[in-house]
Amino acid sequence: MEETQANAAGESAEITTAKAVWQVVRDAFGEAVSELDANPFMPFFEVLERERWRDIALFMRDDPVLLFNYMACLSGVDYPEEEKLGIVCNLESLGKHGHKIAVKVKCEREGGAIPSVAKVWKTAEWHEREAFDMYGMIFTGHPDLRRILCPEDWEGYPLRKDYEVQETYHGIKVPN
Amino acid sequence: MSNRIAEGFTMSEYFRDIGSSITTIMTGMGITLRHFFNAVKRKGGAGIDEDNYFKQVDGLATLQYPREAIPTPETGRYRLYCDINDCIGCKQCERACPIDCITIETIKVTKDDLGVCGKTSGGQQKKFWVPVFDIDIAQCMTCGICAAVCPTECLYHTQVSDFSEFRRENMIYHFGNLTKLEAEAKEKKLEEEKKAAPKPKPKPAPKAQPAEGG
Amino acid sequence: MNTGALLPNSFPFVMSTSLNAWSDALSELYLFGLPLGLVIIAAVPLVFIALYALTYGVYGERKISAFMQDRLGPMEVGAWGILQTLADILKLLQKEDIVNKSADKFLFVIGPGVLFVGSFLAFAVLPFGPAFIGADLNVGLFYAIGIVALEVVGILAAGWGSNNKWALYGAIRSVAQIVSYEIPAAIAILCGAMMAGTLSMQQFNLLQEGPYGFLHFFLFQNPIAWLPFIIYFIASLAETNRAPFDIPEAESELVAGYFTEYTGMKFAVIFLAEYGSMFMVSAIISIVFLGGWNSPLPNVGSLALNDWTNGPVWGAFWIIMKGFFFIFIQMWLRWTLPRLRVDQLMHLCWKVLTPFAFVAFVLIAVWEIYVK
Amino acid sequence: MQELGKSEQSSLRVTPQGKGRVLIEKDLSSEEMVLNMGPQHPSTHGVLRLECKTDGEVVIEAEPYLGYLHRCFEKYAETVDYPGVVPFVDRMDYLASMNNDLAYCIAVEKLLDIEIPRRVEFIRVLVSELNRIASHLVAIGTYAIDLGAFTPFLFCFRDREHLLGLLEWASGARMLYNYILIGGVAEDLPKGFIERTREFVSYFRPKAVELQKLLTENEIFVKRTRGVGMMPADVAINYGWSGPMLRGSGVEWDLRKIDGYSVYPELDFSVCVPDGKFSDIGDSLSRHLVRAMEMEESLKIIEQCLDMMPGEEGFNPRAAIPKRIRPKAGEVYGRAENPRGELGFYIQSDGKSTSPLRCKARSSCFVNLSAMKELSMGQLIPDLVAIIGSIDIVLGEVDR
Repeated sequence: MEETQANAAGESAEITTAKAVWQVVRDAFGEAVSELDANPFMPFFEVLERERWRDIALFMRDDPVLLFNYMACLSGVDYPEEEKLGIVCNLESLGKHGHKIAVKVKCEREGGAIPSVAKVWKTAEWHEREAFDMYGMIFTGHPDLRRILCPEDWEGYPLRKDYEVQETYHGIKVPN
Repeated sequence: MSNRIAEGFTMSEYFRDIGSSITTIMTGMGITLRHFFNAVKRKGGAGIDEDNYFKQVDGLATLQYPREAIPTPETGRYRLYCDINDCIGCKQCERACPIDCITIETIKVTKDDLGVCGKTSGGQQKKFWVPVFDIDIAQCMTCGICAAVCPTECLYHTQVSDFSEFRRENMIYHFGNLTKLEAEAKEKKLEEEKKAAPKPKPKPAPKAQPAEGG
Repeated sequence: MNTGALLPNSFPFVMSTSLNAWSDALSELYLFGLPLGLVIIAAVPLVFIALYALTYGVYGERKISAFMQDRLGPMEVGAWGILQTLADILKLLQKEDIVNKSADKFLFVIGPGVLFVGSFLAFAVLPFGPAFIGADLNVGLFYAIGIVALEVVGILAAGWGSNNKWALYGAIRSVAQIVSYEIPAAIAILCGAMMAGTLSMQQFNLLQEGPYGFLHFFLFQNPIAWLPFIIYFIASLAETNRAPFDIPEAESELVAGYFTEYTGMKFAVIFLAEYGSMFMVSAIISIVFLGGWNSPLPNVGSLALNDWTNGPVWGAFWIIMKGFFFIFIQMWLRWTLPRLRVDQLMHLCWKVLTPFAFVAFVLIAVWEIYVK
Repeated sequence: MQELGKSEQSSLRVTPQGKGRVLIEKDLSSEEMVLNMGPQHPSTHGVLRLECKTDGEVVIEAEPYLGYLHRCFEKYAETVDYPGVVPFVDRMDYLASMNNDLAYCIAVEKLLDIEIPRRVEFIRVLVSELNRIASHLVAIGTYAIDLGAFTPFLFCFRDREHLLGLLEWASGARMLYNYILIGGVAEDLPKGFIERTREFVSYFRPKAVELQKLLTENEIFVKRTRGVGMMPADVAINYGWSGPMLRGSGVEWDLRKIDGYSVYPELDFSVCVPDGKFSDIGDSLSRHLVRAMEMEESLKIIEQCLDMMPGEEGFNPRAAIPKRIRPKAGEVYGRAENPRGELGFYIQSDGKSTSPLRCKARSSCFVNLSAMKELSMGQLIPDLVAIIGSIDIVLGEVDR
């Protein structure tokens, strides 16, 4: 715990680049994105107008200053107290910039939809399928939105906090 | 690939292909033949922790398992074993186990029995009987977390790596230090002691194990 | 069968002449009006083949592969696992004989049979010695390479009859491969036939007889003979579906190829046929290019090695040893090389082996006509 | 059924021949066949299923189906405490458990903000590089077996045996180590480990050369892999490829250099990228070459670790392990270079519980495999096998 200061020097660079990145996005999209949460672990901002998420993604990928060509990770997240589901995307610019930032997009818990970025980063296709599989949010515009890890006819979305496992699956008792 | 052949396919390339095929195939065959003739030698059975491990001959590497086996190093972490004489019934291992393969039930030792119950090898007075200390070794994934949390180091992994059984029930190892009858007797004794001295008793009843386990 | 190897070197010649007389007498043995003697003589090689294919072929393959890979191989049944194959056969005999519900039952059943017959019919013309030959046809060589083509029918029947996609792939690949490789193989064999001027298998051996042993073999009689020799060897690998041409049964691609659906004894029969044809092509190559049952040892001065090591029993010994040698090379190749791809296989056949076979054919013809 | 009728109709050509006669010709045009490759197939490295549409030997499209080995890692991680997750992390990419542990521990330690003793760092790097070699040996060996060469596979496994022995000696287990813990390692290295590792390095160098001669330089192997499964660098990045896959496409990107975690910045090693002379950049052979070269780099790293490792006087491997791991509320994405690429953990902590609120594993194989559909288009079946092999998937990590 005492070593926070020692790490802070290294991490502040990350935060400053994240701030710069966020500023570029903010300038382009204004209030569509939230303030930057400049925490030392994973600086992120949230896309408030989620219909514009795909435009933001495309902008972030193609803007010569940003060039976020690499999506490291896309994780589905459940926010039961906010009654929301969301995704967290860890983006990185591979190559000359090398900066990183995380983006969050949230949608309603029941029947919520998030624009798909599978066309922007192809890697997002399977990540989004996985998020759909585990949380059940719809990714609009996804080329092939099916379950990926669970069987096609599985009931419920396993990683939601209120998930209850089904009793039987095709007559087989599901172990709890 | 086939296109590549079709496109830039010159006569010299054709013969170079044949030439390199022959030479590389010959090299490969030389290697396998060397191994073939090396098959008169067999690697010994020295364990990794022995000094001559990498000085063993470079021959056939097979060990015929039931008769010969790779020696398990001293640090080997395989079958879980509990030295129940040292167990103080703290249930830390039960809580730490990520897959809940340890089941422990304890009975508090009555005052007059403290001597009978004895001390651990480290000299600590044991305060609980442990009538049930079951390890489902079939579930155990030998991660070693339980052994790490054990305060008296009575729970540890042994080097025995092959302990298969024909019946699944045999994979549940019972380490408890009381038989069922003895356990009932001890419980009764504890009840009597409690009745005899209904003084301040903040401690939870030892039998209420499930609630505590959560 | 290779008792000849155990005989002391000093009087094999005497032994073999007496053996010759003995086998002549045997061939005239009639019991109850039946030519039993002939049957016995004809059966000896077949018994050997069955024995070889059942035990030594499979066992040898497993041991050789094991030693090349720093393993021990089978060790449990008998000393050094020598009876492992027997145990396997017993196991296969006990296995349930499963026929797919949707399989074409007729084709499925006859497939292994045709395969087996195809690969073993050729043994009829293989001379195992001056006295041991099933049928000395005047077109023996032609018959041998022709009858092997029957295997294709068996493979296709097996692959199609299984009603399994992998088996179908295997069968089609196999047919394409075998039919293609017949061409360089046949041309290469023709080179040998040109050198001999005959198609009779026994004549091949007689022509390569001589006091200088291996120097009389066609491989050393002609400066270009190594080319058809190598071409035939490579093509024979492909014809018997051995690595690196084992694409019809490529286990990492097609599971097991055309015999994916076979179990029990049918599977064993396919296996047997494979090892049978392995020996068959090895025997053909040693007859055509390496003197068949002739001893390779030359007479050196007063040491009449060649004379001592020739004769009916020695003949069987030599041809079997030569066969084993090529089988060893086949196994050696198999356990060294990766597998070719289908198009590369065809590339090798049509663009490399066939042109070279033609070149060899012309050169040998020129040599035979103008030089020799 | 309808489709069948339609295609049959279209393949019939009817030409009037006069006098009321017609000539009916049937085209040789064939239908597509759906070929189910896996989940029980020798070359799918586990339980991957590929549904291939084939036209003869040509695969028109291959659609991967996953989940046969799904073990609910992420759900499970939410129910056990932070150190308890480590054994489960082991079981994700079971061929490189040390590297998995390292990635997870890096993520949690980032959240906890603790300093790790220097010797622990060196031990971690040492064992994870040993494990990287072991993992690459499996990758190369199974790739050989996919292409029909059996012997290199067994040579690889013979050498891997020594590595497993070393790691067993250090950690106690042969495959699923649970050795790298949050804040430390389970045990100090046993006495003699450093010398034995040195001996291993000198033992392994000639073996790697032999393997290279037997397999990598073999013309048939080169012919089978060169130009097969081409992946241009920009598409590879877009697909999120990482590790040897991305480097095989010519992108010099290695988390050990980029992130510089642990003591990697102090070590001298190079990022292996094929030079394009022996292989076409981006093909299966390049990916294989990267793995082969990385083994050599790992040996270098191991040697340096052995040289630079601080002494063991008064060293307690568990000194920095917090008594009770309960990170502050927050989220973190920690990652490390796995033998198969970037293994990342997105961990969310609510600050109250001792188990993570969300623990997502960004598995490298999962991401690398997602390009399978594109890679497989128009390839021959044998090439498909070569491509799957070059991706080097571990289904335990794909399905988690």
